[in-house]
Amino acid sequence: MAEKKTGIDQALIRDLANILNETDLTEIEVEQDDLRIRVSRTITAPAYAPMPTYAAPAAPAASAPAVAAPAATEVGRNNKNALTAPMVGTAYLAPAPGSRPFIEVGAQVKEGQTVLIIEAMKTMNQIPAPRSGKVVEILVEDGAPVEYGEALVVIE
Amino acid sequence: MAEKKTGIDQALIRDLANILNETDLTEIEVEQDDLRIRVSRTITAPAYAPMPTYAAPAAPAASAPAVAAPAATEVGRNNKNALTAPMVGTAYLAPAPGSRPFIEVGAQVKEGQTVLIIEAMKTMNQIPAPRSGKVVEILVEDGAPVEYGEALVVIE
Amino acid sequence: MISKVLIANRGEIALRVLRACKELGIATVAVHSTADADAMHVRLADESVCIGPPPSRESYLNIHQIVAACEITGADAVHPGYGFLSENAKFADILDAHGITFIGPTADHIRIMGDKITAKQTAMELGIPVVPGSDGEVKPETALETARQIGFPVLIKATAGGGGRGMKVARSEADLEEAVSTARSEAAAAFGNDAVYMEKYLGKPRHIEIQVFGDGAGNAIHLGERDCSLQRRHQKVWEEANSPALTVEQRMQIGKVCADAMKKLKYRGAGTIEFLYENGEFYFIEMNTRLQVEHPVTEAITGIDLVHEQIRVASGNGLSVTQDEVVFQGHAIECRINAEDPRTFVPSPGTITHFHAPGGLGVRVDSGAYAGYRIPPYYDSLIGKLIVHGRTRVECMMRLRRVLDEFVIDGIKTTLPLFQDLINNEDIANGDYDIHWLEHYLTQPDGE
Amino acid sequence: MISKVLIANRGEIALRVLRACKELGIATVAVHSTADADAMHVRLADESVCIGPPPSRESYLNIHQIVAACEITGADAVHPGYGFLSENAKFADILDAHGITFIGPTADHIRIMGDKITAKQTAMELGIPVVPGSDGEVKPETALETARQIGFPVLIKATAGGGGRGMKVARSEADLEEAVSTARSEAAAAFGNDAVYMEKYLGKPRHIEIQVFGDGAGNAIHLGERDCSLQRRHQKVWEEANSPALTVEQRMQIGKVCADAMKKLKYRGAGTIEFLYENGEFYFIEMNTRLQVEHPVTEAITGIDLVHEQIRVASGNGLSVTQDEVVFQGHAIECRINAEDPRTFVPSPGTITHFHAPGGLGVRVDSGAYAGYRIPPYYDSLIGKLIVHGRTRVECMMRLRRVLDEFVIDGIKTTLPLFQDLINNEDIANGDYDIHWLEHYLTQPDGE
Repeated sequence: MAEKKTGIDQALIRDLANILNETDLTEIEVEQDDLRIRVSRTITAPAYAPMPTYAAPAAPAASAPAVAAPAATEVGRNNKNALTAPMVGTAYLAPAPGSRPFIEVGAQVKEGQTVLIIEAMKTMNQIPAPRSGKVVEILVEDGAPVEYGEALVVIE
Repeated sequence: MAEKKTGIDQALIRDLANILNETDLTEIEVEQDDLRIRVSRTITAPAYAPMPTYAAPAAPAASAPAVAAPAATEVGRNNKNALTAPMVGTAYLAPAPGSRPFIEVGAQVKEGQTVLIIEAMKTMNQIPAPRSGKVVEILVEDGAPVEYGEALVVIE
Repeated sequence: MISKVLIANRGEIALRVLRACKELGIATVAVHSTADADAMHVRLADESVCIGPPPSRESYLNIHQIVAACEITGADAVHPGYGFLSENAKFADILDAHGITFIGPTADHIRIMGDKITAKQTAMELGIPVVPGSDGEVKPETALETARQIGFPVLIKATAGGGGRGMKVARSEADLEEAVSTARSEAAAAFGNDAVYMEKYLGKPRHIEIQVFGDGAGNAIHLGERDCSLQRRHQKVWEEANSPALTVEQRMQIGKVCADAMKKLKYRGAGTIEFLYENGEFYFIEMNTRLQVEHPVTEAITGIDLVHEQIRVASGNGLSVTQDEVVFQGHAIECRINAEDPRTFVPSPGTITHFHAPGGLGVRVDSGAYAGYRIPPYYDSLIGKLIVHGRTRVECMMRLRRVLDEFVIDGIKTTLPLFQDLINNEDIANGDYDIHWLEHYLTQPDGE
Repeated sequence: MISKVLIANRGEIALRVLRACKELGIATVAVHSTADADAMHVRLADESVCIGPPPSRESYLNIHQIVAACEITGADAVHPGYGFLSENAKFADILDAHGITFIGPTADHIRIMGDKITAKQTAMELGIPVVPGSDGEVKPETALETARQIGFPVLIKATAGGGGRGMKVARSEADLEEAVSTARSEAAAAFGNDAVYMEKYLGKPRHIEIQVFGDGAGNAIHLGERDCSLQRRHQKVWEEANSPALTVEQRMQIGKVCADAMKKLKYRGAGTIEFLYENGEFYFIEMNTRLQVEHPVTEAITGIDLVHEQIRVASGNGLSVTQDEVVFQGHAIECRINAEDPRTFVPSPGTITHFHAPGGLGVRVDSGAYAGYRIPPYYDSLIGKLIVHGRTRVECMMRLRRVLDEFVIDGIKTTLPLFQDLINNEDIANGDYDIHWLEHYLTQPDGE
């Protein structure tokens, strides 16, 4: 089957395919002189992405909305500079109702400075800035519930 | 993919297609001189291969062996020149027990000539050769049960 | 005794029968068309035989091929499932002639119940209440007199008919002549036989059917009713037991009438006597001399495996329970999952990309579908049945609601969304529906 | 009344509780560690809250986080499932202090039954038969006298113990001294407490447990027994009801003893009183003040949804049935499907590539697994439970056999093959096994 007809090196293509499969890549392209070979592969389905093969129920109306504000979560989780909630609770941006907030967008903060409070089990937990920097984005609203690991504030 | 040039090497395309399938790739692109060939394939999840995503139960000891001799079926089904059984029944290679078989490997047969008999519901059904040619392989044994569509004899 | 059963069917019912055989330690032979080589029951059977190309006529309805498959596999019994050859008296005769046990009633009983007029006459003789109607065929010249005796409105039906063709309602004397002549010409066109008969027309009946079982020797029992009023185009979509409309007394009364009738008939095996029910009265429609699609509803409330029982009776071992031992517990609902658009019912064959069955207490799924299964376009669109059981109808409905949210079938359209709508409907919640309810519901705009 | 339940657990039991809540029309909050964000019950819950990183101590065992999750979601009740915080009296106290209903017994009852010595004393006071043993802690100097009273062989156990550590058998007087001193030093090392006690050692007992339910106001019932003798390393793998070893009289007698005890105790909710059973005698081991993994076996034979019942009792609505109304029907077996090598029991976490649950009559699957689910390596290996019901034990076993052949879980190793072996074993078929049977079986070569 693998005769070299036009001088295309079929064995090379097979070798590339093996490399592709073994290394779990999806594409290899090789160019040398005037020969160019590209092999690619679609990774079929399940496994790596979170739960890709399980479809949500047909009527997901009431289905598992995270308690947190969803837009912020999307953005914040992708930002590696986001400060994330170390606990579940209610976030407060100011020390008391009506008083000035701890931080504002654009402000400079120092490492260890309280940036917000999370209330849980009647206890106010001061959440410090993990590093000095500038507040780029505040991802939670005052009084919003937050879950563990939820992005709160981006400091850069 | 299908530029209409003269002298396109279709055999090469077929070879590449075979590589594609065997190696489980989805795309191969080859460029050499002013020849460029790209072959690709969409993996539509499962579907085409017989039941690939459904694994047999863990202990398939007694699980669905086809009644036919399996080896012959494998070979014969892939041979487009195989005469297949038009009905379910018991195949006989000779007109009566002990008598000479209708055909032998290597023999020439004429279109319409009886090559074997399938007995079903106490009736002997003569199965004729679909074309004239040479008997290349006999895929069933005398007295073996055959199912619909099962390859019986290869005539080329 | 039966040692190897050939399952002369496909789809979920073939799998259902296979499961029962395995549980009884009986070997199985799956027969299949070329289109069904990948079916789950084919994979799970001890042996399989391809019996023909996709068209049913050349495979699942091909008696010759099926008998030949018995011969080469040594199957000593055939379970016909429902549909296909299950009510084919000739098939039963041929199997008998070959010494193969037909898991079903005698060919005679199939014949009697297969003809509308002899069925009704037999029912009357057996003491089963029937719809008041003409004594056999009604001619145009005697139609008015008959209609006056029965009382308007009346229904004109083809004697050879089925599926609604050759069927006309006359609401008053003025409508009668035209209704009769139209029904006759439709009957002639559809069935090559213009004979029609007449019966009382029921306005808002429920479809209630009684499951019966006989041992062929004069013993017979009933297993209560199923309410199958939710239909569209005479296709059942939702079945439940007990019926929300019957009292315990009504159940036991009509049940006894049916069981007594089956004793007289010396009926063998599973059967279903179908009635229209209106204002406390039952009117015989027909008797199905086979297992029904909706039999799991009865299994859920009685705990009796009807296919085990069929095989037991066919083996000559009689019934496993007496009437006194039959206990009805709780409530069950079956939803037919079809590969169809849930509103238009246009079939949706194709490949199932994901399949995840719901689990937990009181849930049963009968389906040959799996992730990667390609639904062949040649056969009916029923790909599975969801049966839910609860201690009460309310518990059953609440359970069904949560189960429907868990069921995942992707890649094709299914009727699951229809059931998600129905489960939230007030009439359904109240059990307040008749055989026209669903058709009416489906013509309403989506938002209703 | 309870309107929103926070499910303080993961895996199949979280899904089990979620299903019950949905069926009761109660809103649900799933809490989960970061490792369980893709769990099925998280997807199906009305709301979900991530409560911490993968280690249980920082998430599922973190009371602070769970109470905070109640606060931000407004959950008015918590179902603890089994394991984790289900028998943590402090958790019950804290919830109580926050005005949140703990779906379980009182903190006091959790405490009493959580300590082996007070549990046994309480059992004795309540009239529950116990293993003859020392009256509390046994000291080295009095050990011989106590052992002579009880009669050899005797077992020396750590009072703070569990899981087999700090446990020694003395078969004769000659063994005693060493057994006591070894048990004491093991106990000190494992639990920081060297107190030991002594009881009669049973050679070939069965593990039989009685399911009880109380309303907290002095009413209580029993729901029969479960036989959980098939264990390896004190882990149950196969549970069934009824026990093949008990007569109806024995069942009703020990059941009444337990129900009466719970009445006296004014026990609230579901509980299980575990016994060793030998030669017709029951010996109290411990009481679990929570739902058990194997509760579906009881649900199958009684038709009662135990989680519905727990929520009902916690809502203050009392029990839904009286003892007279409890009917035991048929036989049920549960197989625990673990992601483990079926012989070595080495855990096999990973991604499930294909998952297909068996269907048909009498089959229940409780599992949060699905095709594409990645089993996190942080928690126990139980990925599902298969529960099969039949009219008789034989029918149940035959059904289990066919069901095991249908169950497909690919991509990881599971204990399914173990059950396929067991179902073909003669001792299992005869119900002839004790708590040592499985360990012994597993040490035999494969071929046996």
